[in-house]
Amino acid sequence: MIMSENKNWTPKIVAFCCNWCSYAGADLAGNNRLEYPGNVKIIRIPCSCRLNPLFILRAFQRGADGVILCGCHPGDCHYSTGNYFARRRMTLLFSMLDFLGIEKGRTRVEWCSAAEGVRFAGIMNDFVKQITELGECKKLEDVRCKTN
Amino acid sequence: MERIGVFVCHCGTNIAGTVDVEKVAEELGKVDGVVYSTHYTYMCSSAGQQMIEDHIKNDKLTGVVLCSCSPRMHEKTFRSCAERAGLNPFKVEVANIREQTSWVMKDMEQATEKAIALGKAAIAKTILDTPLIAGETPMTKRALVIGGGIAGITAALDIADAGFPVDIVEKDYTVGGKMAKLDKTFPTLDCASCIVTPKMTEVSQNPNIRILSASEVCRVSGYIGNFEIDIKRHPRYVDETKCTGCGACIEKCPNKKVPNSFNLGLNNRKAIDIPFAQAVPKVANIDATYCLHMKGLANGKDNVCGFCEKACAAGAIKFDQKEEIITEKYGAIIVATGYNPISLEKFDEYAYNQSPDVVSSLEFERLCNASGPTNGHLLRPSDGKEPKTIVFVQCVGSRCSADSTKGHEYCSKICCMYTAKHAILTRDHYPDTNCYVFYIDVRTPGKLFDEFYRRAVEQYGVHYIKGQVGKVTPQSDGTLDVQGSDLILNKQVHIKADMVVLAASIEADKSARPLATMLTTSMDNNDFFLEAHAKLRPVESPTAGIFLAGCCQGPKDIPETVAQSSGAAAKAICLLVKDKLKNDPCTANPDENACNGCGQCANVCPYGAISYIDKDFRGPNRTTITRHVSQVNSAMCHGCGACTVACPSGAMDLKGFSNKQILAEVDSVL
Amino acid sequence: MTYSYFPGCTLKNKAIDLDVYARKSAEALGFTLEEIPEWQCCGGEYPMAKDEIASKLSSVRALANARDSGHDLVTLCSACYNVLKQVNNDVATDENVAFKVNNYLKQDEIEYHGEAKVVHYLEILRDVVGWDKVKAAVKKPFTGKKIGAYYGCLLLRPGKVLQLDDPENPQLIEDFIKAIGGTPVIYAQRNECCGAYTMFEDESIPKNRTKKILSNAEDMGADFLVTSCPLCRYNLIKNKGDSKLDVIYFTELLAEALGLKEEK
Amino acid sequence: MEADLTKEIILQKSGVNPKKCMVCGKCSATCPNYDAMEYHPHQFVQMVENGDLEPLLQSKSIYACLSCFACLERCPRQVEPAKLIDGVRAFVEGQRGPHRLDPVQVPEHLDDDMPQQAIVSAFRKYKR
Repeated sequence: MIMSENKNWTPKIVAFCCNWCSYAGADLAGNNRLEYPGNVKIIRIPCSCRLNPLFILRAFQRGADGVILCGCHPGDCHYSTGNYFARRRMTLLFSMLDFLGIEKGRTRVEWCSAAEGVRFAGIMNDFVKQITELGECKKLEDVRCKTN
Repeated sequence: MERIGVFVCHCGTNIAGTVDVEKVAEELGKVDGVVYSTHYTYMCSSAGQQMIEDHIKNDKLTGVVLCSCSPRMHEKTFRSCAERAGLNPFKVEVANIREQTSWVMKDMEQATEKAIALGKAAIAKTILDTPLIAGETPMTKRALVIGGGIAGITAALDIADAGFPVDIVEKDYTVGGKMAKLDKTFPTLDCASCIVTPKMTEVSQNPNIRILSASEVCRVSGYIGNFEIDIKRHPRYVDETKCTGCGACIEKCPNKKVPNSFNLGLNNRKAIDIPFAQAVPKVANIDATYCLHMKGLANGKDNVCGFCEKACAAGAIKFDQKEEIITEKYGAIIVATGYNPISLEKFDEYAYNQSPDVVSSLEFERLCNASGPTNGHLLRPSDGKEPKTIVFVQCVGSRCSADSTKGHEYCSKICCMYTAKHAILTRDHYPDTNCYVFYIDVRTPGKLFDEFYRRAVEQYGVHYIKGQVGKVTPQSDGTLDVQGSDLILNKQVHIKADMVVLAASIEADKSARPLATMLTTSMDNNDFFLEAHAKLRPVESPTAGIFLAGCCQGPKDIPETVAQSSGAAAKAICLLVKDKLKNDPCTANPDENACNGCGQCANVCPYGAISYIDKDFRGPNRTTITRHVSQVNSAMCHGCGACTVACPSGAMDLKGFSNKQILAEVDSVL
Repeated sequence: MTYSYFPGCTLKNKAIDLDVYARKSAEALGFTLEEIPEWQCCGGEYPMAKDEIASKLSSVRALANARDSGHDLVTLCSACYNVLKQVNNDVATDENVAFKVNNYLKQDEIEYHGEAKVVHYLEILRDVVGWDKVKAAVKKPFTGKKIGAYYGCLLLRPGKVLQLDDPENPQLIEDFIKAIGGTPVIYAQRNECCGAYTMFEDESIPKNRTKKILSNAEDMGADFLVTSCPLCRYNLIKNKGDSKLDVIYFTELLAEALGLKEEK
Repeated sequence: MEADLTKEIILQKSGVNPKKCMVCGKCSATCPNYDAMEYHPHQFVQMVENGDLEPLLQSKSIYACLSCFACLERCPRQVEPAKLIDGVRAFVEGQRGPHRLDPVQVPEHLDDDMPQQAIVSAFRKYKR
């Protein structure tokens, strides 16, 4: 386990949530006042298949420590097949990231329905814990991306 | 230069209790492009909305960012508020600082930090927002129903009742479908003809409905509201407009040896015939492969037979009728292509090919039907004698494993019930005929269904045997040795039967897959049409403007079919009442200059919204270059964005969620 | 057209008719059967257990031999056909079996991965010669004879592997009967097992099975039966009891129809 | 030997997954030698799945299978009961000391017309 030298360090996490299931699941977590850390910043996309792998690379370049994609459960996609595309694309991307030295634990795909507030908060707590244990991610950080 | 206004909502204490709203407004006010930033107790209140409107006007805002509750809650509210103030509604973004910030945290410092980050992301996105205008497409106020069974009939009647013209395309010579062939219906045992034929008549008399029988859809173009369909009208060699259905021609026709497809080949018809007495349209048709005159014509003789032509007082016989293609425009399409029983060729352990007394359930239905080949007397096809022992076999071709080469994986749903019906009817009319039913499970979920099955056992004394039939051996005396297993008694049994009735699996009509390809709509592995959402949109196909009714979507019984058909009709009516269709402007948008026409985007599009055109571009030195480029039909696009990621050249983008916008959001939250 | 030929244990001995008439008819119909060298018995019964490797080796050797000769491997006996084709399928589709088999074969410096094609003699008549050509070559047709095809179990099943014909509604031997001028009699028990494998275990089993098959065929009006399996033929004749039905190899009928029988 | 291990060996040998069985009884309906068996094809599948193996290992039913593949062909779920019965038989033969069919017993079964095939296959079925 790598512990950060910076005592005040907390992980930076980007969560991409599809509009129909997981974003609504996140709202439900809020409605039920289920806590998860503020490190998680949610970005709304219409469907998990909208997630261009470049967005994830950009997040790591900007200094994110973990990126998670949440979509509808397989078979429940609002657009029928979007989450299947997302799953395949992410499988490829994650193995490439692993090759680049970004640990597999820093990226994740989760399915979460609009009714699964508890699950959403659980996933986020777990993911934040996992990233905290993995420590800071500097491998892809690129100052050029941070200054513009 | 963008001029953004930021409005931070307290939501009473819901937000302000955890988030330092004052600080959020202050920090966001410093962001480049923000010209005004404030906070207020309730932004969604009329006072709050008025405040936003005023600032849009007074500060000449080009974009508005709300830091408030979830966009799923009030995005619409604030967008219409902006529209009232003359700002394009798509220049409004909402940062979710309630459900996803104040409500999931207790620490004020952290919550404030997160609220600021989300606010910055929303600002970054708003700056890159382009004003979007929802496009409009005109609506063709006419519906097409493909298939004229009970599903198609019900849907057509409902749509016609709402005042819209409907065309029914039916590939058979009459509407009515499978239901018109049935004898009785479960669990009420009311006569199928008595309930379906009045519906058929209604269809034929409704001024809003046109029946195109002996016809098939052969080309589809267009999209929701504006489908253009080519319909192939097969020749029936009888002028539909002149034929009165009197039947004089049939009487005179000398060729009696034509397999009667309406009776599933159980008896013969004449070369010219009307499918059955209540057929709609009640028009004769000539089977060209059997008609003596037509065969003569093929051999260069035009003087053979021709008795029908002479007999027809209306002059309706048209030996020279040709196939014809008509093109029509429709706003909505209802698919109701129905089902067929699986071919029993491959299941010859039941000796279906060896003995005429081994029949499918649908054939049994005809044998019981008063308009069938035996006039409703249950007689064996081989020798016309009353059967004394009948064995029913369930699940023939249903519930097979996925790697099976013969059958289908699904349960056909209706066989348990119609077999109970067949056994009850048999025992009711012929009390000394024994009925045995071999079953794997008896599946009777439905109103009064299990009661019906129990009645077969308890009141009518039908013998239910838990097990299957392994071999049927026809004997020379006309009986059938049925070898089966009785799993409860742990015995192999042999039943000397007079008839065996096979509950053949339901399968999608063969025309369904080519039709789905034409309609660019999805199918499952079993060739059943896929619904847009299994639970919430069960009567719509994923392709806009196409609706599903009946067994084309999966096995179902008559009440379910009728319910789904009315549902599909209601959905179609919702569409047809509109004069214009407003589209969601957040659709995919290809950059023609960057597109290389590779086809990846069309491959992943679930809606068939992407097509390609050859377009001229200006090349160097005043040349013209023709390139193959992608085009998105915004009326069909649902805005999922699958294509944007598939595009290798980055030419495809999504309005409202563009690559630049999402990247800007990523940059701002980190 | 030349084929590699695997006669099998019985055809050189007790079922010599099946072999001799097949060769004669083949020549008359324009193809040659070339017996593969040093063939060993296929084992008579397909070893179903996944870990029975050694008992598949003799089949694999014959298959490798046929592959090296460059011809398809023809069999006449239903059992040989069944065993060779199933073993061939195992080696071609089951990596584990292929690995272990090739381990054994290393000693003989052979490597085999299911490249050979196994065909039945009847398949050649159907797919290569064609029934029309057979019909044209017939000199003494079996006109008026009602002949029942007895497929038994080994020629058709498992259908997924053998793919010779529809296992429940086969037409192959019926078409053969039509080609030699006879009238095929369809009877349901034609593709049910005669039980001969259990003759050492319990003699009543093959007896009962035979009775069922013959009485069904007789009941449906057959004058005699035709088969390609020596074991079925032996069993059906031995246990026929008071049935009048004779059981004849298909090659014998073919030779007779082609007018070659006397030349034996 | 532990019942679990025996079950595992039999499943491995046969390559059969008895969980695929939907208990329709088609195998037992189709079996041409049903009456000669104490335990029937569908029971083999269920008993192996339940680990109820001892009765099967003791039963003569394992030699009553004709290897005719009828159940295997007609099973709608592709369970292939024949392979399972043969798996049990092969297991029993593997555990047995002497051969079930002693070569010295063979001549008493022979007659002039018996094809070699019969003897060869008998040895295959009853050997170790």
